[in-house]
Amino acid sequence: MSRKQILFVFVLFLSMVTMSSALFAAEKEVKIGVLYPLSGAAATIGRDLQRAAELTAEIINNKTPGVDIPMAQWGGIPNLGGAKIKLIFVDHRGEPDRGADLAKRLILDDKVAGLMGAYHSSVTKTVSAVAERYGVPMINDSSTSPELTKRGFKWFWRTTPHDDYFNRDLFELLKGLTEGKVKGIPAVPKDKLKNLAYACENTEWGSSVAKSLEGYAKEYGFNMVKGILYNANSPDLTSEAKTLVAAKPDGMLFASYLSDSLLMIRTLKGMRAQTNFFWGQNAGFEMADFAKTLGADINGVLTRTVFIAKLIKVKKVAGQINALYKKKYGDDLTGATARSVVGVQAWAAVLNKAGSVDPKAIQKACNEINIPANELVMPWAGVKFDSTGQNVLGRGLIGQYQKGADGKIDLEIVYPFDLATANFIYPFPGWK
Amino acid sequence: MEKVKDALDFTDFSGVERFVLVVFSIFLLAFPWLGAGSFVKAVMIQFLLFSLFGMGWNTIGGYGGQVELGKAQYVGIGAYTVSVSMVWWNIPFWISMPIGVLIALGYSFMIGYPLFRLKGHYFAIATICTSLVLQDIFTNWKLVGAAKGIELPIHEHPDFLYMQFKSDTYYYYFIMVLFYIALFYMNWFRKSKLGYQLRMIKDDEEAAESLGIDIRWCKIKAYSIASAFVAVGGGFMAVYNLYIDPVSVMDLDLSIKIALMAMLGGAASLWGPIIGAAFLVPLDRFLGSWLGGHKGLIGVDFMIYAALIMVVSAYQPRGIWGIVEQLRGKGK
Amino acid sequence: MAFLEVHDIVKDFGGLVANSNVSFQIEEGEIVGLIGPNGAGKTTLFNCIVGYYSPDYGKVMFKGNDITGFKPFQTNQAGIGRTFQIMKVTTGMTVVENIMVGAFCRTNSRHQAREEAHEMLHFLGMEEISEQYINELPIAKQRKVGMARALATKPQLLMLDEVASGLNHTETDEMVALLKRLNVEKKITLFLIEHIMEMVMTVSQRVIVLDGGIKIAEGVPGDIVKDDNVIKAYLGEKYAKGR
Amino acid sequence: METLIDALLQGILMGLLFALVALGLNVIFGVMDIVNFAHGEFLMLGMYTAFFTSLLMGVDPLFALPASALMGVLLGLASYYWFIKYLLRGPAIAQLFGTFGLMLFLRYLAQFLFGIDYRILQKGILIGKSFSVGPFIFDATKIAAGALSLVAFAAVYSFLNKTKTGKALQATALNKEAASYMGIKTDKMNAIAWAIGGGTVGVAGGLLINFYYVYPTVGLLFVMIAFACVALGGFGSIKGVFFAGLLVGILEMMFPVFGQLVGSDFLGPHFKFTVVYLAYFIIVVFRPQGLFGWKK
Repeated sequence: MSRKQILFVFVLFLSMVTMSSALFAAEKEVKIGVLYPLSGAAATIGRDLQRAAELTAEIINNKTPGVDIPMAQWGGIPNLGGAKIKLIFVDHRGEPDRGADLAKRLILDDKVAGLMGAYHSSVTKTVSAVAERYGVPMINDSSTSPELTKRGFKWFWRTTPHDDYFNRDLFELLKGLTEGKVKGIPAVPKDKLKNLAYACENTEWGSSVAKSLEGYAKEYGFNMVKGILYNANSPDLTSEAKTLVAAKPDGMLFASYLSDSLLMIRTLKGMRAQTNFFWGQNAGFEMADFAKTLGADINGVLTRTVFIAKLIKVKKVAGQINALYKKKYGDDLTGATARSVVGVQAWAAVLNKAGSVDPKAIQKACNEINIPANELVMPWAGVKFDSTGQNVLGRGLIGQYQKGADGKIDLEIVYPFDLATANFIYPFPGWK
Repeated sequence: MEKVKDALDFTDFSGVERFVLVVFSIFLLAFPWLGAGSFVKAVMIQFLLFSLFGMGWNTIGGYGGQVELGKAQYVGIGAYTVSVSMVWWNIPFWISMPIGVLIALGYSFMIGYPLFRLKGHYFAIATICTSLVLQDIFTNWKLVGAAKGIELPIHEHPDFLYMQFKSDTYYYYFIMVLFYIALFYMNWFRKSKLGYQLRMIKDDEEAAESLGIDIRWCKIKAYSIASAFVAVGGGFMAVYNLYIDPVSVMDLDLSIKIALMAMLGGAASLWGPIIGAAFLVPLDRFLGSWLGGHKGLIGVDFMIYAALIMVVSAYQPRGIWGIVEQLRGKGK
Repeated sequence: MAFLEVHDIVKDFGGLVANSNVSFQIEEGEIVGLIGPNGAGKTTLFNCIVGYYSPDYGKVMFKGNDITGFKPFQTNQAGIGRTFQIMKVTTGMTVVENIMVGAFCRTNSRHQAREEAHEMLHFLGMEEISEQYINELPIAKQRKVGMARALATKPQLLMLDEVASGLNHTETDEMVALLKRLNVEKKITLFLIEHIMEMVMTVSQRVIVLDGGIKIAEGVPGDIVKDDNVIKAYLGEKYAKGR
Repeated sequence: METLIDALLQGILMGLLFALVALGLNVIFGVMDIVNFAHGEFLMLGMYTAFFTSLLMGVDPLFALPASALMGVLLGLASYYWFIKYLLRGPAIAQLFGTFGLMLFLRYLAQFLFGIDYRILQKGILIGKSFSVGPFIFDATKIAAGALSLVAFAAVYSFLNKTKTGKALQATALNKEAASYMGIKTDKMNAIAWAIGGGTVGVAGGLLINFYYVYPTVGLLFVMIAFACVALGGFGSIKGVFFAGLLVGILEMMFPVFGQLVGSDFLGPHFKFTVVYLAYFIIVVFRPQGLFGWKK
């Protein structure tokens, strides 16, 4: 080859490189770092969360017919020149220090515009501390420890209601029960459900739920006759269940992860435990595997949640996104996964409002954002953060597992009363 | 003075080893300026931290030959002392960290005295049990945050007294200094009376006793030294992560990781724990970071990690350093 | 007051009486042999004195101090050294390091310990093996390392457990010469358990005979060989075989 | 009083199962002086075997027991011949970490193969059944598990004491060298120990699946308790591990009841295993060879 030819080839090559990079540049991206527990004890939940977040990003990035929210027709973030949301998933395995290291990677190496995650409140604590230190916004979609928004952070916002909301919901429901507000049954005299007992797993989440339950019980005039904290990794929960049953409460309240919730219900069933109602604080109780595994046994069991598949009856967009999710992965959305959907939605809305990936602009947008209720899959009044970063428009649901006519177990909404989809089953009908 | 000289004296190592040490030291010093990403920097900090842990474990586990699987409780003591005293009384790190070490020392004497009545597997399992008991207590102890753990307040501006910096570089240099103190200490330790006596105990307890060595006391001393080391690391973890809970600083996993790294690198050798940490920490973090996000590959990183442990322990029980020595035709 | 006094030692292993009311004395500077057939309780007696076992009854006095129930490291610190019949063959430490551990009993300085270890190796004529590992050495050398290690703790009384077993004739002779040198040059009192009669008889000034846990004879080697009880219990059997 | 007796009975049932899980660990230990960290993973694979056998072949989980026992035996043999054998050259600590590596490997292999879902059997003769005797209610599955655990113990005990191979195994456990002089092949004995160890824990897994769910890290829950049982009873003692298992079961069940009786929230169920570990520590400090140990 002559020198000219070499030069020619070289120039050709160079121009191709510039052209292609220009082409790629047209496909603009906004990177959001997402920290979920993709392996380890909570891997099942992490996997579902990841699926939901990915699906939502797809809906926003590509014009999706059949989903009636403006976002689904964006095809990228309009105010960022149609930039696509790119979620970078990392696996923190439920370890706070690993989460912190990964957050640094996302912020400094991957140069993400912001963070989302991390499900475990403990990991969210370290991750948000890193975000705070580097001045990078973090929108937390799925951690419910009330303390997270009580730390005066400037770069931390949370879309989901926290545990205090949920625990109060329970007592509102009980109050409603005594006042005859619950769909399908007459008022229940208060002394029939005055005495309550709880069993909460003894990590950060369970123990703060326990504390909050005790507080609300006092406030609403109920009597907490027994409270136990237990180790979720215990191979046997017989003595815990016995302690509960021995207290003869009118209602049993739980904060359990999946494995221990299954074991607890099975053990209680084995003892033929009698009480008027069972209530689970989300997590284990509202996971798809809970109903799949326990089947008809849980007819009548209550769980707090933020999303129930039955919502599609009352909320169109929820039905549409749920259908997409179910088509792809075979399950309905749950409280956990729907929160992940809202997390991505919130990010999209915030980025669009900010019109820039500058942290300051995002911070401003977060503080001013107000996503209307009809754009969310959740039955919330919207997303609007207060000065602590907590979404004040969120609210929880209480669902009840009910055996349908087809013999299948489904979650029905029983609280809030205006959204109720079925008659309340009370008292607990007994074990099958 | 003689001790300091001994600590800085590496002349009994081969020229190659000393050369590598110098190159490695230059690398460590220059590392933050090499333009590595922050995740790599975080991994380096983890590496130095686990080297520190491993060197501590090496006193009792390596030189003393005792299968010690409960070091996490001392990480926890160090971390909790620093956190609690910072949150409650606003005590600076430089005061609370030594207090933590003292508490760890006291506690280790208390536990070590009955513990070293035991031998072999009874001992190994007892170390696990004591650590689990302490973890359970902290998990339920409301005063120290129980399972919720403790969050350290974030200071607006960098604060040397409380070891709060914005950039990881400061933490990096701090843990590096600790690492070198530990390295020099270990270099002295292996040549000290206690070091020799421990090696004798490991080789032949009966003979050691006949040579005027109070075996139990020696073991307790080594155990306490190891505990002090990891308590320092625990204190660092608290200010570095700004959040601790019983799982992150007291879990059995952590105990095993500490022992595993030292053992895999080569127990009873000065370089062993460092080599072990240099292999396992990056392997753990990078594999986890690369593979963790990929569906369908969940668990593969652990399988690789596990396979490496299996191969080394079956092929060369003296660890990676043993393999190196074998290749150099030294030892057998 | 004798150098080492053993009074009425009784040691019972769950009904199996290993030592029964054994008493004897050793004077400073002596070389005393302890013999007896297999299972006579020699090693048990050794272990009772050194502290691996604590005797069920009886008393051990060393230089006028009661050392009964002392731990082995305490008896060593008091001035009693011992060797083992079987050296654990380990690769952890070199010969010189092994001896240094012994020297550390009396010093805290590494340099002094190393110096003393080298002196000891020099005294035993083993300088050339100082950097080797014990498993690389022949058994005679291993024994010597064991002795060197015990000697490095500077004992006044050295108790040797079957120091000549497994050695060939030349090696045994060398060992005998070495023991005598130790006794004369280092002024160390020696107390040895031995199986090989010939060796004990040549080296010991006095011999104690155990059988079935009971002391059956004590005296100078010349008398012991003629003692009826001893011949019956131990020699008799052996001589009978020989003839 | 009634609650105490109830707790005692439940404790015995649970204890029998703990003992069965620990049995295999102890047989292996007795013969080879190795603590097998991967024991819990054997249990997990035994559970998966029973689960899939029952699900795919449509048989009752109780009849899937032979499959999980077989799985355990094969697993034990494979581990021994392909891996543990090579560990024996090294010191105890290398062996410990070797089995730890095996544990991680099997655990994440299971995660890779079976996924991370929790699986529990829905159908079975005994599943979900319970019956009452006087004021006490028993889970049918737990009664069956307890009974079969007794059978397994009896089988292993008589195997060790009545058969020639069993006696050879004991001889090896007592003194490897002496046994090999007598013409007992250590290698073969080791393999048999691993086969028994794997087999019994496979059975335990098959029993457990009747009332417990299986997921890749399930082994960890049980193996720590098994460790405590083995060490408490005395390494290498079959009788020891049996009683230690019962003790742990009873302690775990009685402690919260006791706390309730004295009206203390502090002595609640959250400390039930803490008490087991503490009991181990205290007992072993006063009796360093465990309750029934004969090994130094």
